[in-house]
Parts: sequence; structure tokens; C-alpha cells
Amino acid sequence: MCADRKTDIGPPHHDKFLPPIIKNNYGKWKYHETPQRGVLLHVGEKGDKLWSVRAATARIASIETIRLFADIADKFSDGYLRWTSRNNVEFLITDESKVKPCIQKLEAEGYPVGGTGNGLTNIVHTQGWVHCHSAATDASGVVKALMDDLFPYYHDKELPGKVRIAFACCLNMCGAVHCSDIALLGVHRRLPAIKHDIIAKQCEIPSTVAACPTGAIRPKTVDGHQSVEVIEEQCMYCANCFTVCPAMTLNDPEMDGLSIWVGGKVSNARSEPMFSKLAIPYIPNEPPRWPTAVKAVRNIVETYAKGARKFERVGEWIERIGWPAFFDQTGIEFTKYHIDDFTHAGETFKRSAQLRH
Amino acid sequence: MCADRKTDIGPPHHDKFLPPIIKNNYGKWKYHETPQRGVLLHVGEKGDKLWSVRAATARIASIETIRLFADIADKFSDGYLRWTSRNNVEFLITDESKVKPCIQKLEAEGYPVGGTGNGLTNIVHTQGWVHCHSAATDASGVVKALMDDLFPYYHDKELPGKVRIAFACCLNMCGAVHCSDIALLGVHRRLPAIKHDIIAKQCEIPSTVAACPTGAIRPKTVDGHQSVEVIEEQCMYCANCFTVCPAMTLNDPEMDGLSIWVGGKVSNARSEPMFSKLAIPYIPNEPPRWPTAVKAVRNIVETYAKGARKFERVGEWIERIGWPAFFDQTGIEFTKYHIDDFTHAGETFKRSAQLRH
Amino acid sequence: MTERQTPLLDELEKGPWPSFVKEIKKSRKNPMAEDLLGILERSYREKIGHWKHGGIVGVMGYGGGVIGRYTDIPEDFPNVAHFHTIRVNQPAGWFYTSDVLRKICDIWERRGSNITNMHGSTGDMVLLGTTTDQLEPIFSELTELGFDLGGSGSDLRTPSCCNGQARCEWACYDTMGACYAITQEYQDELHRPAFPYKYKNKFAGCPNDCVASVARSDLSIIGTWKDSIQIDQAAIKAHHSDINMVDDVTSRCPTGCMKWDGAKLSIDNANCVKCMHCINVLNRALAPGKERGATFLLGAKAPIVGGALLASVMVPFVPADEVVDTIKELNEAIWDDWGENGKNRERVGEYIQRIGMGNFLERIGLAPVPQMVIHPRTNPYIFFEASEEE
Amino acid sequence: MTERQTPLLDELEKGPWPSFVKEIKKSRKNPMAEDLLGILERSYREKIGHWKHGGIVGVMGYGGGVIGRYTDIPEDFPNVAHFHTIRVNQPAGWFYTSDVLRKICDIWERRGSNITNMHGSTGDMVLLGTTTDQLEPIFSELTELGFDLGGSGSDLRTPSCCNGQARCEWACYDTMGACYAITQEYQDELHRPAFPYKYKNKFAGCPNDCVASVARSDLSIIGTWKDSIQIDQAAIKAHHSDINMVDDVTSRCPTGCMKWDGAKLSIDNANCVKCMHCINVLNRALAPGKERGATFLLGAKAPIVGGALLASVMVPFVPADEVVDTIKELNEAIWDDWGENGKNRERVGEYIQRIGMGNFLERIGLAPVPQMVIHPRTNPYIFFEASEEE
Ligand code: SRM
Ligand code: SRM
Ligand code: SRM
Ligand code: SRM
Ligand code: SF4
Ligand code: SF4
Ligand code: SF4
Ligand code: SF4
Ligand code: SF4
Ligand code: SF4
Ligand code: SF4
Ligand code: SF4
Repeated sequence: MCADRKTDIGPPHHDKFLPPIIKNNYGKWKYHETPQRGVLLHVGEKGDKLWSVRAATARIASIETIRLFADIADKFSDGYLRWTSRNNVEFLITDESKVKPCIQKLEAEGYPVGGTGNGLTNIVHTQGWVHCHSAATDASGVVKALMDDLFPYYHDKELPGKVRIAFACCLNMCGAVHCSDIALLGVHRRLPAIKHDIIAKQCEIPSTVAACPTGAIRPKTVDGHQSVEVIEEQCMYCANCFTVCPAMTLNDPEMDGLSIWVGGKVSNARSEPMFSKLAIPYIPNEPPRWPTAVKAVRNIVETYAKGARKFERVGEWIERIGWPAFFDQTGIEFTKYHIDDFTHAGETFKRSAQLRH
Repeated sequence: MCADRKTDIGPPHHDKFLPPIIKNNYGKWKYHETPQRGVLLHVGEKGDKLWSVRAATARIASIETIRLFADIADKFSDGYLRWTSRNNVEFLITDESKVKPCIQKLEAEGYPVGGTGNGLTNIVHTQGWVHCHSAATDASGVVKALMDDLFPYYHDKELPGKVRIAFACCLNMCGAVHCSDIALLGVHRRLPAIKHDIIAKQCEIPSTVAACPTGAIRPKTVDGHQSVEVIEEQCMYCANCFTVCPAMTLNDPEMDGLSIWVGGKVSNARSEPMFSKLAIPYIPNEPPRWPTAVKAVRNIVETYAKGARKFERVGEWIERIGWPAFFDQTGIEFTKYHIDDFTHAGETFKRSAQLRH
Repeated sequence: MTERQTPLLDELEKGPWPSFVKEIKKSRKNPMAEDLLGILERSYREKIGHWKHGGIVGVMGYGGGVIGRYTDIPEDFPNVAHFHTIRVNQPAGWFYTSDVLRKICDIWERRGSNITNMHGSTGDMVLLGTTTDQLEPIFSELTELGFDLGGSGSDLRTPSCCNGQARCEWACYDTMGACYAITQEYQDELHRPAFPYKYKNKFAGCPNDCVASVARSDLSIIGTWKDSIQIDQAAIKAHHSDINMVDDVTSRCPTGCMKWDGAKLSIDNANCVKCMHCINVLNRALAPGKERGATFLLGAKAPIVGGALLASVMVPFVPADEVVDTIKELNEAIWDDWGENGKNRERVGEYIQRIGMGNFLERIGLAPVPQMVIHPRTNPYIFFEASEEE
Repeated sequence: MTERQTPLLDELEKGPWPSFVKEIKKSRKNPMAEDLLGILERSYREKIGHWKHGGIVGVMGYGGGVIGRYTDIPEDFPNVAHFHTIRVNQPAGWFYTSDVLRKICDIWERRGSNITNMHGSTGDMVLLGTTTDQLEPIFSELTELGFDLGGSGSDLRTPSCCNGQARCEWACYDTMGACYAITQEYQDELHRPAFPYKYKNKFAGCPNDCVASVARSDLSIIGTWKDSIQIDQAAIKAHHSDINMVDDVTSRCPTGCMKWDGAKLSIDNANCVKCMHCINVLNRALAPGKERGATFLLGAKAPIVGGALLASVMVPFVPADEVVDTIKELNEAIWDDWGENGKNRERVGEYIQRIGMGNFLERIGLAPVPQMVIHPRTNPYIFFEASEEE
């Protein structure tokens, strides 16, 4: 270790990367407009104008692509660019005449411009089969298939309000799946396969037992090995045991798949933040293009587009029309799985006679 | 046992006790009016008219009083009368000219007429020191003191909406305390006193241990007796152990008292049924007239009367103005006890930035 | 026997509200009432009750209907050494004639304390205080008069109902008829506790729920309707003097499904949730629809042990003429399952939460419908069944 | 090395949306990328992932910032036998220059897979796949460039923020400044996991919460204001063509505190809950008030173990210039208590529920205020304290 090894320096100060117009107008923006989908125009108190051109990315970015973005930035936005909180890239342009050419260039390279205003933006998602050991499904592939299908809603077609889709490949939910207008979530449906021969070596049995939220795991000696057993009726396939102990795997080619959730949000606009709620408990994994999942999401988006009022988020729309109408209008089947049966289940029961008949 | 001992005959059929006008108009009433407070006029489809004169009772009724009501019924309502679901008595009159004299007679005897429409009606309450072994406070005495103080709201003064007060002398809540506009609830605040010497004889130790919702009770041998101990931090004085085991008493002259709850309702009108929420965690028992409790309830009623819109129930008013405003306007102190810490506590935390500042 | 001094209780004779102290004093010639006054004065002084846990007392063949009660200071108050209450099953809707009331008073004068509760909060007529030896005679005189005992213990508790069609224009089914029918049908369940815990049925004729059924009964049957609210546009004018159509009516509709254009009221009935508010306010002009029936809700209870519960929707709509049969089906299916599998002192509402609503529905043979929930689950902890495997 | 056939993945090159398969193929000259394609094609065929639980790998002196990853079929894909990710702490607001990006690409070309995630869902720049021996060199080149690693494991995770005052007229405090200050302040907590579990800070400039802080960070700091919304009545006209003042604005206000009389907009600011809707819609005419600051909320998390949580209000309002200091105070008070008493893998939101909010507040020295709850408790299970005895 060399003497001048740097540690704990933290990230570079953002000032280094801010274009002059932003430094000059920091905290002094007056209003914004959206001259066209994918373009934001922010106007400063003194009239300074900043055009942000927002383009889609696959989130996974090759260094070739990052270098391409760097070149585009050099050409149109004085070398300044940023990413958004949802994996879009934005070019920060001060010269209005460069806005259209920048858009053209991006779209020509396969990075379509859009995602602002009321409609779809990029999907917040996770690693999937590209990198994670926990994944009950792939992430990037489903996202790609979905966004291809819903593309117009990103690019030019409006929806009543913002629709935020999120994707997570397992119940750890490394994304905003629990609070999204529409969420896709990888699910397991088979009991943990226990490697009895090695579990005692790889894992601490007591902490594995303790990891189970429902108490389904019990210590047990199997074929002379110190191991555990899982009570079938008590397992809901959360894979928390697997997170703690690699010798209990949940991944399964036939039983794994996706669930779909709707009606969450995080903004405080109009309504308070809301959790996503179960719409479809299970759809099988259908690589490479997950047609059933894609069709299911399109159906929800289109039913919403037809029924919602302006600005209404998916959850607000459903609250207004009622869940029975949501299931009715989408044709999605309501099953016993939709009725919560975990710790706070009773808080979700309809405890009133206020019903549409 | 004599041969003709009757059992399982059930209650008499109500037909026996219905006046002819009700039999003729059963299911055929058209509308009603309230010609004056305490009087309902129901009009049948064919124009038949029934006046119901509603009078207060103490719920506790001596047979002398019941005989008095029987006499009044004979005189003014052809012998027909009923009680309501809230311990008022109603005289069912078909001859309009008998309405006023009936009222005069009732009030002269000390049974004031009122309780209809938007205002106060009788308090649903429980046994208290008159009969129950569990009571942390008396019932009838507090109710009497309260209704004396709030009397005009029963008799002639209007409130924005119906205000239903309920009273229960312990956490068993033998009343609608959990869903009342204003509720008074007897509370214990001292650990169960355990009769170690007799507990094993009087109670089953395992079921006593199991009765505790928080698991505060553990088996323990005390002075050679098989008994139990209570972990202080885990006890919230619910007295469920006492219900199961008389050798664990909670009653305590100094520590027992009352709590006050607000904002519950059961009707579906406008808003869905709601639970009552904690307003004041503890007020000492102050027999005979519980002045602190009476003042506290009056304060809530009057703050509500000032602030609520027409038809608004207490809970609806508070939801509209917000709980901070409720505490502010009533001057009631908000403490850590107001924040739920039981099983579903987290569901009551404010999980949004929507706040008035 | 000399009358006791009761300086504290005397304070409660003052004021305009009917005084329970006066009621007890009115009964004073009865030594039990005199001792009750004394013991209560003592409680007022000492700030503590003087009653003991009740032993099991009752009438032959019944497991409920009597609450045994003894004082802990019988030496001072021998006349309330035993002071049991008798729960007399009230007639549906609490209707009486002067005649029948007098006969009850006569029984109670001879055999009890002279004091009653009209009524207990489950709905029974509560005869307050007698001795063990009087129970059987009282029972026999009551049955002679056509009355029977109500419930107590782990049984079907005395059903109760609002006065419904007897005196209310909004009743969507015959609450009193249903209450009577159910009470009669289940005399055995009412008198012989065999459940894990108590079980209550209450009947309200419309969503105003004047018997608090949604909060106070395990099975709550609330009248409602399916079709459109009946509107008499002309009659709206009758209300005009005191009702502001927007402030008081349309803006208070929970779903905003009403419009008032200054002359005409229109309702988007598909979005009406049958809350009753507009009908309550405009009672001469509006009425529930003609296709009437009831919503069934299950599981209400007081807080002990897991926290209070309101009842939740089981069957969104049952036509009026099928209400009684559906109650029987549901009660029996529930008793079969909960009766078998419920833990001791576990109300059905708690039982459902323990085993899961989905499982419960399967066991009692009801199909899940979205009306049962405020919203579908938010957690991803789904107990997928093995049968789901393909 | 010959390029593999990837018929299934090739299907994902089609269509208008940017293709991650193309991204990986663009990096194909890097053998790691080539093997990633191969292993992914295999997963697509077999419908199962091929990654193993990560071992503990990292850079010297740090306990986080690297996620160890190994394939379970190294024999077939030796180039991804090790395939660790590096979490690089992004600059606040994700602002970059072309220049700095190219330098990062250069490092990654030499020492990694050529593939990145821009960005990970906590906010880091994620360098996707390298080998253990490269970790230290990469770290040294990154720090040379002025970058450092982000968090992983049971530490303070990489804080993130919306672009706030840099490019948004609504930011009520300097989110980027606060994010930077906090990240720098807690370098030790970020790099050396010492908590019971992960702990996240996110900064949103206004209640629109463009970083989803209320759902995804343990401590969420959301900008807001105290005084009245600034109204430019004249500017409202600018919106008139596409905005209906009643349907789109006033009727959508959650508290109904706005009135539009056809010419003038008035707001009852005492009842405004700062939801942002009207400002969002009328952004040329309305603006947050001038007395700005932030609301602090605590406890959000994903479902494992007890179910997902949104953050809940801790401090209703902190003036803008006290935000950073207050975060420090709160973070440190929380870490002292939860750090000491939290169970392993218990997020602070779960911890609070276990020990009780009232107790938690006492321990961290905050006074309870009604803003913290939707409503006061409904159950009567109050843990009265002995100190309450008189
Ligand atoms: C760039 C970005 C912040 C950043 O620092 O990266 C951003 C920027 C803006 N947001 Fe946002 N929001 C951004 C993520 C979010 C998120 C977070 C998320 O989706 O994960 C939310 C919360 C979403 C939710 O509730 O689930 C969010 C909820 C809003 C809202 C509230 C919308 C609503 O009605 O609920 C507004 C107001 C509006 O759109 O009028 C808003 C408005 C805006 C404005 C208009 C603010 C401004 O004046 O600059 C910006 C342009 C919005 C647009 O896209 O039309 N932004 N915005 C994020 C862009 C993400 C993307 O690439 O699409
Ligand atoms: C008499 C009455 C109160 C009154 O003054 O009116 C009453 C009195 C008692 N109730 Fe009750 N309950 C009475 C209506 C209620 C109600 C209200 C209702 O039915 O609408 C409730 C709340 C609703 C519910 O069922 O949850 C109620 C919830 C309880 C509970 C808590 C049950 C629970 O599941 O949480 C207990 C405790 C128990 O059962 O061990 C209880 C227990 C008791 C006991 C038997 C106490 C005991 O442990 O032995 C009381 C006997 C007192 C006595 O001295 O007579 N009583 N009890 C009511 C019955 C009169 C009647 O038959 O009409
Ligand atoms: C007589 C009684 C039913 C019975 O069979 O005994 C009854 C009778 C009527 N109720 Fe009720 N309600 C009766 C207890 C209730 C209860 C139960 C309770 O309080 O425990 C409720 C639910 C209260 C709650 O939500 O907590 C109740 C909620 C209503 C409502 C809804 C009020 C609201 O805005 O929430 C109405 C509608 C109205 O008042 O316009 C209503 C309306 C009525 C009407 C107007 C119905 C009618 O057309 O006859 C009756 C006269 C009301 C009045 O007092 O002005 N009744 N009513 C009960 C009288 C109790 C008493 O002595 O005061
Ligand atoms: C890389 C990333 C997903 C992505 O593709 O972007 C990620 C990846 C992993 N997360 Fe995550 N989490 C990532 C953001 C999140 C988020 C979102 C956020 O921070 O806004 C969440 C939900 C919010 C939260 O904190 O609750 C999240 C909730 C989890 C959880 C559940 C934590 C909980 O309390 O419920 C786990 C399980 C665990 O910690 O054991 C988890 C565990 C993991 C592990 C380490 C899996 C494991 O058990 O080893 C994943 C490593 C995957 C890999 O191959 O790299 N990850 N994780 C995100 C971090 C990138 C970055 O630093 O920017
Ligand atoms: S959601 Fe699960 S599978 Fe996906 S990246 Fe996170 S931990 Fe891995
Ligand atoms: S998957 Fe979840 S529920 Fe099943 S055994 Fe593992 S930890 Fe328990
Ligand atoms: S509330 Fe408690 S004390 Fe009062 S009657 Fe019921 S069980 Fe007895
Ligand atoms: S009073 Fe309640 S909490 Fe305390 S020991 Fe008894 S049962 Fe447990
Ligand atoms: S519940 Fe409805 S039907 Fe019954 S009395 Fe009340 S208002 Fe009338
Ligand atoms: S009954 Fe209630 S929901 Fe239906 S129209 Fe009237 S106010 Fe609206
Ligand atoms: S959270 Fe508010 S301040 Fe931050 S970018 Fe979004 S709208 Fe602007
Ligand atoms: S910010 Fe929201 S709450 Fe405030 S006035 Fe505007 S719409 Fe209403």
C-alpha cells in the first residue's frame, strides 16, 4: 500500500460538473415549460434559458455509449449532461438552435427522446439475471419488452398523469416497486431447496431460523447432518432465508415468475404517497419477450388511459372508481391471493357498508 | 323439575306489542319530520301519522319507574311504548292532541324529552361500581354528571351533527366506546396484584399466562406457591389476565381513572365507520361528580360546536381540520401515549409530507 | 331496616338528567336495593368497586343468561351477598305494552331487587340483582309470561335490531322479522354455550346502522339497495327553506356522484355507495331504491385481545327475501369452521385474521370478491398453494 | 475468441427502446462482456439465473462499495468466474462533464467489463463486473480522479438527491448541497459498515419528491414551506388556454382550500397541506412560499422482513438554513440508539415499531407532536409509566 493511498474523499463536488448557466441561476429558477415531449425549458429569474433534452437509456450502458453521450454533450451542450433519478440521460443546452439537432442525433443513435410530463418515463429496475443471485426473473429483458410495447407513451403519446413503472426481480425490491403506478415483481413459488449436506458449514443455523418472517424454518437433523426443515403451509417464498443462507435456494425454472402491482405513488401531489397493490399474483417467465406480462401491463395502462381524469395517477383513478371497478374494467381475476393475510391484513378489509352495487 | 317446564321458547313475537298503526304501516312508512326536539312524526304512504315522544332515562330503572311509564303509555299512547337502542324510552302516539300533555307529564316526572336529530342523545353505558367486578370507575355516576352538564344539547340546543357519547368502565368495552363521537373509558394503571397463595387454586396458570396480549405474564414460584409474575415494561393494564383469573386484580383506588376518546362513528353516512381515537389518556376518578372529566368533555363538545359544519360528526370535523388543529383548538396536550405502540401502530404514523405548517 | 346515609350519592340526585340514585332509592323498600345503595356509597368513598368475579350460576339446562355476582364485603352488605343479573331476551325492536311490562315488574318485585337496566348494551332487558335460589322460579314465571333468557358466555348472544320497517321509511329489509326468526332458530346456540367465545348478530335496516351492528356484532346485516335512489324532484322544494342543495347535500356525497343544477337533482347511481346522507337530509324527496336487500359483514368486536375490529364485508348484496336464509347458511358455515378451529376466547374476527381471509372464505364456501377489501394486499408475502404448480 | 450465438437475446435487440443486449454487444471485445452474453443466453434458455451468493470482497480498509459475485458455472464462462460490481458514489444530482465520464470509461475499459449501470437504484454509478485483483487498482485510479466508493452492507448507503435548486424552481432548500455535505460528513459510516442494517438518506427539494425519498430512504428530507403560496394573479391568464381552473386545479386540492371566482384565485393557506398540485399545474403563476425549509421523515424500506414502510414524519418543519445541522443531529441520535439496540438486519423503521414510537422519541430527544400521526391511537393498550404515579 503506497503512502498516498487516498480514502474517504467522498464524491467530487457537483460544482465541478455544473454548467455556468446553472451556477448563475442556482436557486433562482422562475418557471419551466415543456416545448415538446422530452424537452424541458427552465427560465431563470433574469430570463436565462436552459433547455434539457431527455433521452432514454437501457440503464445498462456500455462505455461505448457513455463515450457517445460525451461526444453528443460536447457537440450540443458544452460537454454538460446528467442522468435523472430514473435512468434517463439529459443534455443541458443553452443554445436553442442546438435542441433539435441534439434530439435528431440521439434518436438516430437509438436513444429516443421523451419521458417528460404526463406519460411514461423510464422504468426503475434492478439487476436480474445479469448480475444477481436472488433473481426470480430477469430485469432488463422484461423492461425492454415492456418499453418497446409501450413506447409511444414515452415518446409522444400522453397519458392522464405520470405513470411510473418499476421492476424488481425479487422480494428484496431494489427499486420503488412498493410505491409505483405499475410494478412488476419477480416471485418464487417453490419451497427453499435445502442443501442438507453443506448448510451447517455455509450458514449459521440459528440466524437462518430467525430470518424467516413467518417462523416456517425449524432446526432438524437430516441424514446425520445438522440442517433445517421448512413447514410448507407457513412458507410464502420470500427468500429471506436465502439472503441469510446460500444453502437454501428458491430459484426454480418452472415455478418462478412475475407478479403485477398497481396504484402506488410517492409524490404528495393531490393524494398522499401510496403503496402498490396486487393486481396479478403470477405470470410465468416467458423469455425472451415475456408476452403475457407485456400484454397485462398494456391492458392496465390502456384501461387507465381510457378512464382516468387529467393528472390522476393510477392509484387515484382506482380509488375514485373503486377496486371492484378496476377488476371489472381490466378483466383481471380477483382471487384469494389478493386478500392480504400477513400481519396487518385486517387493516385492509372493507369495514363499512359503503359499496357500489 | 315439573313436567311442563318451558325452555327455549325465545322472546315473545314483537307483533304482540306493536300498535295497530304500526302493523298497518309496517314497511310502508313514507317519510318523517321532527315537529320538535324529542318528537318524531312518521307519515305512512296513505297518510297515517305516528308521533313518537322520546324521553331520557337513567337506564337503571326501578320497577316504580317502569310502572310509571306504563301508566303514561296507557294515558297517552294506548299502552304502547318502546325503548331505543340508546336507553331512551319512546311513547307511540296516534292522537296528535296527546303529544304535548305526554311531554309535560314526562318532564314533570323528571324524564325530560329530547335526544332526536342533531345533538346529544342518551349515553350508551355499562355497569360500573353498580354491578361489575372489572370496573376501573363507576358508569352511571359519570354519565349522570356529564348529562347534567350537557343537558341543553339533549333537550333543545342543536349541535352540527349527531354526537354519540359512550361510556365503558374497563377495556372490555361493553358499549360502543370504540366507535363513538366521544367516549369515556375506565383505565387501570397499576400492575395486577397477584394473590400468590391462592392463584394456583383459583386459576389455570397456563391459560392465565396465555391470556396476556403482550406476553407479560410468566409462570413463577413465589414463596413456595405455584404462581406467576408480570414483567412491568410489558404490561399495559388491559386486565385480560383478571378476566381469566380472579387472583390477579387490577382495581386500584388511586391509580384507576378515565380516558377520553373522540371521533368514532358507526353510521355509513358520508364517511365510513371510524374508530374513536385517544384524546386524553388519564383523568383521575373524582366521585361523586367527576368534575375534570365533565369539563374535558364539555370542552370537546363546545370546540366541535364552534368549528364543525352542519351534519359533520366529530370525527369528520377533526379529519377536515387535522389532528394538530384538534389538539390546538381544544388545548389538550399531545403526549407519547397518543402515538400507538401496539400491533398495528405503524399504520397510524403519518407517512407523507402533506402537512399544514 | 333503617335507611342509610349516602351523602356522596345524594350529589347525584341533583341536576336535570334522570338520576340513577333516585331510581335505586325508589326501590329502597327492597333490602337488596338498600344494600346496593350502601355498597355504592362505599365505592364512591373508597374509589373502588366491591364486586367479586362471578361464579357459575344459572337455570337448569342453560349455560347462559345469568351473570353471577357476589360482593367482597358480604359482612357489611348481606342483602347483596348474591346479586346476580338475569338477561331477559327483549322483544325485537324493544316494543312493549304497558300490560306486559307490569307483569315483569311484578315478578321482579317478588323475586329480585326491584332494579333493572332498560336495557343492557347487547339489548337484553337486564334484571339487576337476585339470589341463586330465585333463579329457577324467576325463569319459570318469565317463560310463563312468554319470555326467555338471553345469552351470556361463549354462545350466540341475544340478537338485536333497529326498529326497521316498524317505524322507519328507510328499512331495506324486515330487521325485526329477521331478528325474531334468527333468535328462534338458534335457541340452542343461545342457551348452551358451545362456541370458542361469544358470537353476536345485529340487524340494521339501512346503512345508518342504528344498532351499531358494524361495531358491535360478529355478523352484521345492514340493509341497502341495488338500483337507483328514488327521487321526487317536486318534493325537493319542500326542503328548500332549510337545506342548501350544494353545501348540505351534493358536496357531502362521498363519491361526488350527485349534481344539482339549481332546479334538478341528478345522481350517477353507479357511483353511489349507498351512504344514506342525501336521503337522510332530503327524506321527503329521496328514498332508497326498490331492489332492496342487505350487506353482510363479519367480525366486529371490542379490543380484547388483539384490538377492536369493525365488521368487514362478506356478502355485498343479498336480496331482502333471502336475508334470513343467507344468515342461517352463513352462521352455520362459520360456526362449523370457527366452532371447530377457533381457540378459546378467540372471536371470529380474530380467527379470520389468524388463519387468513382467503383460507376462511374457502372453508365457509364463499368466493372472494373485491368488495371485501379496501384494497388488495400491498405486501408480496403470498402463500401460493402447491396446487398452483403446473 | 469467437462470438457466441445468442438467438434468444437477439430478440431483445428489436424494437424502438434502447437495447441492453446491444449495450453488452457493444462491449463485446471485452471477454467479460462476451461471457456475460453467453451466461445470459443460458439463463434465457433455462429460465434461471447463474450467479452465486457473493463472498466478501472489497478494497482495503473499506467494508462496502463492492458486491462480490461469482457464477455457478465458471467452467463454461471463465471470464465471469469473478464478476463483482463496484458502486461509485455519484456526484450529487448526477451531473457530469463529458471529460470526467471519458476518464471513468478509460479506467473501466482497462480494468473491468466495459459495462455499467447508469445508475444503480440507490443512486451510485455501478461498474458492472470485474475481478478481485482489479479492485484495489480501480479504487486507486478512481480516487485519483476524485471519485470514491458508495455504500453497501450495513452502513450508511450512498445518499442521493433530486437536482433541486440546480434546475428546479420549486426546490425549498439546497438538496445537492445537503447531499454533498452529509456524504462528506459521514465517510466513515459510509465505508465501514457498523450499523444493524443499511441506512439511507435521500433529499427531495419539494413534496413532489423526485427521488422517491419517502419510499426509499430511512431518513427522507422533503422540502416544503411555512407561509403562503406566492400567487401572481396576472400570470394565471397565461395558463388559461389549457387549464380549467376548477376541474384541473381547485377541485383537486386535497383540503379544498382554494377558491376560483372566475377571475381571482384565493388560497386559505392555513389549510394548505403543501401538496404541490396547484403549483405544479400553474407553475408560471404560483410558487412555494418564501419561508422555506424541509419536513423530516423516517423509516422507509422495502418489504423484507416486516412489510414495506413509507417514512413517517419526525420533524414537521426545519428552516432551510438549519437542514444540514438538523440532519446531523438526527442521524447521530438515531445511530446512537438504533445502532446500539437494533437487532441484526432490523431497519430503523422496524426498530421503531418494535420499541414503540413514543419510547423512540424519548431516546432520540424529540418531543411528540400530532403531526407525527395520521390519528392518535385507537386501541386502549397504553403502557403508562410508573413515573405517572402520583
Ligand atoms: C429529472 C427529475 C429529478 C432528478 O433530479 O432526476 C425530475 C424532474 C422534474 N419533476 Fe419530477 N423528476 C424526476 C423524478 C420524479 C419522481 C421519482 C420517480 O419517478 O421515481 C417523482 C415521484 C413519482 C411518484 O409519485 O411516484 C416525480 C414527481 C413529480 C411530480 C408529481 C407528479 C404527480 O402528479 O404525482 C411533478 C409535478 C408535475 O409533473 O407537474 C414533477 C415535476 C418535475 C419537474 C417539472 C420539476 C421542474 O420544475 O423541473 C421536472 C420535470 C418533470 C418531467 O419529467 O416532466 N415531478 N418526479 C426526475 C426525472 C425522472 C425521469 O427521468 O423521468
Ligand atoms: C351487562 C353488559 C354491560 C351493560 O351494562 O349493559 C355487559 C357486562 C359484562 N360484560 Fe360485556 N356486557 C355487555 C355488552 C357488551 C358489549 C356491547 C354489545 O354487545 O353490543 C360488548 C362489546 C361488543 C363485543 O361483543 O365485542 C361487550 C364486550 C365484553 C368483553 C370483551 C369481548 C371481546 O371480544 O373483546 C368482555 C370480556 C369477556 O367476554 O370475557 C365482556 C364481559 C362482560 C362481563 C361478563 C364481565 C366478566 O368478565 O364477567 C360483564 C358482566 C357485568 C355485570 O356485572 O353484569 N364484555 N359486552 C352488556 C350485556 C347486557 C345485555 O345482555 O344486553
Ligand atoms: C330509535 C333509533 C333506532 C332504534 O331502533 O332504537 C333510531 C332512529 C332513527 N334514526 Fe338512528 N336511531 C337510533 C340509533 C342510531 C345509532 C346507534 C347509536 O347511536 O348507538 C346510529 C349510529 C350512530 C353513529 O354513527 O355513531 C344512528 C344513526 C342515524 C343516522 C346517521 C347520522 C349521521 O349523520 O352519521 C341517521 C340519519 C339522520 O339522522 O339524518 C339516523 C336517523 C334515524 C331516524 C330519523 C330514522 C327514521 O326515519 O325513523 C330515526 C330518528 C332519529 C333521531 O333520533 O333523530 N340514525 N341512529 C335509535 C335511537 C337512539 C336514541 O335513543 O337516540
Ligand atoms: C444494485 C442494486 C439494484 C440495481 O440494479 O440498481 C441492488 C442490488 C442488490 N440489493 Fe438492493 N440494490 C439496490 C438498491 C436497493 C433499493 C433502492 C434504493 O436504495 O432506493 C432497495 C429498496 C429500498 C430499501 O433500502 O429498503 C433495496 C433493497 C434491498 C434489500 C431489502 C432491504 C430491506 O430492508 O427490505 C436487500 C436484502 C438485503 O439487504 O439483504 C437488498 C440486497 C441487494 C443485493 C446486495 C442482494 C444480496 O442479498 O446480496 C443485490 C446485489 C445485486 C447485484 O448483483 O449487484 N436490496 N436495494 C441497487 C443498488 C445500486 C446502487 O448502489 O445504486
Ligand atoms: S431485487 Fe432481488 S434479485 Fe433483483 S437485484 Fe435486488 S436483490 Fe437482486
Ligand atoms: S422463503 Fe421466506 S417464508 Fe419461506 S422459509 Fe424462507 S424465509 Fe421462511
Ligand atoms: S366495561 Fe368492563 S367493567 Fe364495565 S360492565 Fe363491561 S366488563 Fe364490566
Ligand atoms: S393487565 Fe394485560 S398486559 Fe398486564 S399482565 Fe394482565 S393481561 Fe398482561
Ligand atoms: S338503521 Fe336505517 S332502517 Fe333502521 S332505524 Fe336506522 S335509519 Fe331506520
Ligand atoms: S346515498 Fe350517499 S353516496 Fe349515494 S348519492 Fe346519496 S350522498 Fe352520494
Ligand atoms: S423534488 Fe421538487 S425540487 Fe426536486 S426536482 Fe422534483 S419538483 Fe424539483
Ligand atoms: S399546494 Fe396542494 S394543498 Fe396547497 S393549495 Fe395547492 S393544491 Fe391545495
